[in-house]
Amino acid sequence: MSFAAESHVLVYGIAEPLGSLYVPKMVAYGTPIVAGVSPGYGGQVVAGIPVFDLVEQAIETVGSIDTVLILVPPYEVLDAALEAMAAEIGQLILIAEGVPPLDMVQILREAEATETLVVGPNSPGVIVPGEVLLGTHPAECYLPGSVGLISRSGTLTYEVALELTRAGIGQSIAVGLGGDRIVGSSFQQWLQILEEDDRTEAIVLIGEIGGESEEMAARYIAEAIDKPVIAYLAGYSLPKGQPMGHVGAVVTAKIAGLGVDVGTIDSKLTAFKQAKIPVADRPSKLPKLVQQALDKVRT
Amino acid sequence: MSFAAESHVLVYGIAEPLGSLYVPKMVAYGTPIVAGVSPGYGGQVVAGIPVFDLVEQAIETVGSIDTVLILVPPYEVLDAALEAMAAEIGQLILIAEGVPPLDMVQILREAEATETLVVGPNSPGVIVPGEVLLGTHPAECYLPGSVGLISRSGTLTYEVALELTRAGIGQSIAVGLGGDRIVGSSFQQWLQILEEDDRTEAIVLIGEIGGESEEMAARYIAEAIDKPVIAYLAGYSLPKGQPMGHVGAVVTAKIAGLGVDVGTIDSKLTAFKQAKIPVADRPSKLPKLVQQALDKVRT
Amino acid sequence: MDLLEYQAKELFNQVGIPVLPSQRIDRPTDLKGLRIPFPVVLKSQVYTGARGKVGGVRFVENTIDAIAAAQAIFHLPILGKYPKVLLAEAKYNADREFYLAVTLDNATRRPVLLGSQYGGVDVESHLDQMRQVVVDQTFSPFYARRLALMMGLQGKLISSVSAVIEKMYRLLVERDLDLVEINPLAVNVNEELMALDGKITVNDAALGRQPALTALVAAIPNPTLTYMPNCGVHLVELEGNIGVLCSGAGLTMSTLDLLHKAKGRPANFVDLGGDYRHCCPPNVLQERVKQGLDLITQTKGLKVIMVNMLGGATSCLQTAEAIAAFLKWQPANRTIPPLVVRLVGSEWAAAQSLLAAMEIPVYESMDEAIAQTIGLASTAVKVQPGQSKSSLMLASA
Amino acid sequence: MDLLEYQAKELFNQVGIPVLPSQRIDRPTDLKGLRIPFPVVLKSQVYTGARGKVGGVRFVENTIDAIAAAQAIFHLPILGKYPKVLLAEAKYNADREFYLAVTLDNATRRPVLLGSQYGGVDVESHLDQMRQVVVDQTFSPFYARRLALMMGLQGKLISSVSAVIEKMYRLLVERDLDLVEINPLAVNVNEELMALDGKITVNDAALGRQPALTALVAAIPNPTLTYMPNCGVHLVELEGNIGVLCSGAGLTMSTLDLLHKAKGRPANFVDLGGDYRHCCPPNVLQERVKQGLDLITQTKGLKVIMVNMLGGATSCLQTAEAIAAFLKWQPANRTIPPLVVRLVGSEWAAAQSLLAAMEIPVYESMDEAIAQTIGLASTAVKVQPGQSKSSLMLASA
Repeated sequence: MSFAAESHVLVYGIAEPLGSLYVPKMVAYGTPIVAGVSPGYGGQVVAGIPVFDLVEQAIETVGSIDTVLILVPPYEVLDAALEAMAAEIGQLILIAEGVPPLDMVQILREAEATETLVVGPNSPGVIVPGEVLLGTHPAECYLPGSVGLISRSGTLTYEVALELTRAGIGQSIAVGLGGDRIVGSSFQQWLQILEEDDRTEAIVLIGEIGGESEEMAARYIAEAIDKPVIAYLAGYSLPKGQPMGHVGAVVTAKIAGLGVDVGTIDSKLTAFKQAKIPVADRPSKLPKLVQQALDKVRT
Repeated sequence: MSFAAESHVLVYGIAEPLGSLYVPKMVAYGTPIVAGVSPGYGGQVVAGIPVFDLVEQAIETVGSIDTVLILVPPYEVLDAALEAMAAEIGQLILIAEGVPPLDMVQILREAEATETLVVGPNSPGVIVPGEVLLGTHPAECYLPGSVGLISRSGTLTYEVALELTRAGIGQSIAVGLGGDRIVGSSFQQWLQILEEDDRTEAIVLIGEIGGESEEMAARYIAEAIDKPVIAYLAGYSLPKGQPMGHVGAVVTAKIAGLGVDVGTIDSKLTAFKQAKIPVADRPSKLPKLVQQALDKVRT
Repeated sequence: MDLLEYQAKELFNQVGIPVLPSQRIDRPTDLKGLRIPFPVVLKSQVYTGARGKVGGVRFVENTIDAIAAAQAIFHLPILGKYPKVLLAEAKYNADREFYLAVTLDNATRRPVLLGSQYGGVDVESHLDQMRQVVVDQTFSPFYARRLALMMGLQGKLISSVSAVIEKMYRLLVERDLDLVEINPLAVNVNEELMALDGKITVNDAALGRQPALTALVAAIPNPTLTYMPNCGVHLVELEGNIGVLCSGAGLTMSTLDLLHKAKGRPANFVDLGGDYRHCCPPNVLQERVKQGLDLITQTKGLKVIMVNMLGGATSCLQTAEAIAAFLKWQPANRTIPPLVVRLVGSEWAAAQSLLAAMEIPVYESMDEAIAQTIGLASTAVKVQPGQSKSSLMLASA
Repeated sequence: MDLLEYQAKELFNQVGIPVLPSQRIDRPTDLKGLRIPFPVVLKSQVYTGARGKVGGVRFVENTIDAIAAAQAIFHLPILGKYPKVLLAEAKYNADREFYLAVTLDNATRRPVLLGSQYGGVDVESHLDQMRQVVVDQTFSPFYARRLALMMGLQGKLISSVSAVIEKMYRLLVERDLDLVEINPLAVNVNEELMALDGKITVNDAALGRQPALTALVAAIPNPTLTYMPNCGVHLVELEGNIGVLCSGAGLTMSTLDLLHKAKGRPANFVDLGGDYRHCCPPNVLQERVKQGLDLITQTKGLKVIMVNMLGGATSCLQTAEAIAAFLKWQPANRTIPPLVVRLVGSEWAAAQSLLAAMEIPVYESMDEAIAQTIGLASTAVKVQPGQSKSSLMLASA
């Protein structure tokens, strides 16, 4: 994992609408974007960034790339991701909502074979406050500091960061894993990354109903994470089975009408309780819980 | 490479017509066949060999397997080969003629990723005279000895072995790489195997028109093979472009009518001449050339 | 999005999964032209299960009985829904019933094959008999045979059942499906197979590249569509008196939670989506805000509307302008309930001034906005009984 | 096996590769019902190239000229072959002509994409401009863009040309093809693309699982089929006086070589195949020996027939019995040339006794059998001039 200011970033789909909207913001934030790729736009310049037709062509000109941020429309994400992995790039961030899950299966088979870190899709990407913006996080919500945020959501991550920032609690890094059923990296992977990250002193895990990733994360935290973790869970008031865009385990639970109690708020709260992870019942409660954890760590 | 008598062989398709025909011959020859697989025939016994429904089920019962000999019909070879590789078996021999080349591309992508040795398809398999028969080689043509045979053909391999055997020159191993455009292992791979094989003192390479595998082999021999190599080439009298079942480079040469001189007898003879490899002009000339090479090695 | 049984069986038939001769019945008189010999089974085509227990499946022996039964089924609500069509199907003598499914596994992030020898109504009581094979690499039929063996099958059933699984898998991949389920897969005394009931869930996000599926499902409105491929604005109706307009699923859930926690009752909500929808980039957000408010205000009995917008490339002022424009264009006789607006981002002060002039309070804090909303909603308004809970949609501009 | 141009274009059209409006012409009068506006191009549909240079392609402006031109083309042999059909096609104003192909690469054992900006008749004189991309892993469109860039394309041509390459690749994989070639791919002044000529080579071994292709090619006999999916026995005609029946391609080639070396001239040959054909297991070899001899003896002017059989699960005696049976069942008035038989395997002595009784010599040594064959053939027999060299086939029993 290296999203540091000295890493080299390529934006795939720089000439797409989302590219022209977010690339200037990322550049202004100081993100080290060294190249863009948009087939057919080779030779152009977007927000001061040279554009190439192919990833390998960009590498020939600008040198090695650490991270590719993929901003293309959802049905083009598979091809862009495979192209980036064929060029031996080790970190991919997929932003688009609506990537078909079977495309993700293909991406992840290749990512596992090549040990590539994939963030997203349906994700706001990664922000290292004060240094690097790789995605859609609104800069004004963040403050440099020592709390890592890992989330399945976009806007809710901004909301949580904003509460911490207003309380004067800065963040070391924030990542949106993506709201889809099949996403590239898991809570566990990012818990491990933040556990090893020197700047991070405490971790906020932002979960939601559906799926079983919070349950698996809670077990992993109990086993492998020494830094304090505080959780917030959204969606407990939703009528059962209400699809929310973040479709989670809705399909799995529907199979044969299996009434398995996975993905409900109760199953998640129980898992966090067993792992002794404090859970905030609203975003505005997080600053206090995080501050308590930080105080404990620092003494 | 381990086709020794103590290795463990599984025959995939043991209950197919080719299986029931050749398995008794292989067993009689002493081939260490420990299991067979034919889906739906699990629990039966063919020629004294227990039959299973799945490779992994066979391994559970009889222990590890070194080689899978695949005798299923051509359109079923891909699945059987992928199943064997998923069970982490390192050597596959594909016998069937008529495996679609795009199926072979899939098999070979997986074989390269898993470092699996694939022999065939459209191949008589492998024989270690006096020890192990893995395929269709007629036992009566072979005699144990120190000459390795590598061939693109089936019947022509038998013919060459027969000439050597009649002259009292035994063979260490004989392999038919297969007559198709896309085959698993190349002359180079087998030249290297025989170069490292202690029993082999000289190598006979049996080539034919079409493709460029003989040319590549000749270059490889000049670079990397110390043991003496004698060649025989078939097909020089064929009218140009005459397809022969062994379709070789016919398609490639047809592209855009490119008149590239690859795959012709002249291009192959030139390559062997440059690599200083003696070429017999008929099978019955081989014993003399081989004996000369053996005499030279042994002095 | 779920397909109806008859649609699923059309797809089964296309890929060679055995299904019985059947005929779609749009009205009872269609049974006069029935091309299947009696006895026949009539099945209500609804998106919910358990129709058999409430009378949604009937066996009939002749045309007169069939028409009567069809009339009854057309008028029989199943979990509140009336069928738009029935399926008339031949009868089959099942000796055993298996369960088969292919879907995606969230944990391994791979397709997964599921199977049990205990299918039909027994599947839930024999969950311990359910077997699973994860398709970790490129699919090949041996994965299906592996499942067949794990299910305990023997002899020729290994090949015939795994051939059905293989077809289900190829259907899943070719049509971008979330689920292909056959329950029961009937086995007769000769060990021949027949898919007696089937369920297919389409992946909504992939519908845009599956024109044949889009055409198939266009006929019958389907409430289970969760993702709008064309980025239409989607209203979800609940039962309360607070309208909610939010940006992004996470923030929407959190807003509903906080309202609920404060004893508020949301009447409905519109999630305008996050920042990374290609079909609706941030520059059309203003239009979407108007569409969302228009949908929300069609629900009767609203006491208040809470707007909670965060992130995105749109400034607070732009969002405020969209709200102002929505209110300005209302017909004079239409009463819009009071709005509570929470905004975060640039040009906040200007947004506040604009909306203050229309007596709409603007907050930066979510908690404060919630509190104000709850205050306005506290005089309870009775919700119209029998109000439909179905979804309304507007295509995006 | 090659497809004719019009068949290739049907497949192009199915996958969305742009082709001109066209119409198949089975007889000149079909042009009266032409549905394409003039001017029109008429093209001879033959399996060989270079038809343009010899008058196989003509531009016509009206129906009268078109019928006359069609009559001329139908009567114009191209490399000895007359067309069975013509293709009438609209005209296109090409600004540039590219070359594109997708095939399999023997060396890397992967599909390979080929392309050049110098297409049409220029391709051979600009071979140094041919670019190549090996598809080493699962195909994805970026491989096609890689080729487009290597070809030196820029701007929107990168996407449009790579979209055509992608469709060619998918066609190759879905239909089990050996080659998909477009030459030329015309580019007009607006940078729009059009496949003006196309070539498709079907993989013969895979035909058995491509029923749609089998149906497509069934209409017009095709001499380029190299592999018999149904294991029919296949005769190849040459020009000489020795008939050759062998087992396996390698041994057949070697036998022909040795005859040639000894100044013998094979008239034809039948390769009965190796030991690993599933469609014709060794136990039907006897039947195939009879079929092979029957085909071989239909050629006129034969002086001798050499049978060379080695390997297989059939004993020498079984082969000898098949030969004896073939001879016994000949009509009394039919003269069969003398046979020379070379056999290796079990029951050799019994085979020799059986055939000796019919005055057929049996050898174990290939060289001896060759020498004897050459001896019998040495009195030259003139081959019938103008004798067709096309292949005869017999379906297997």
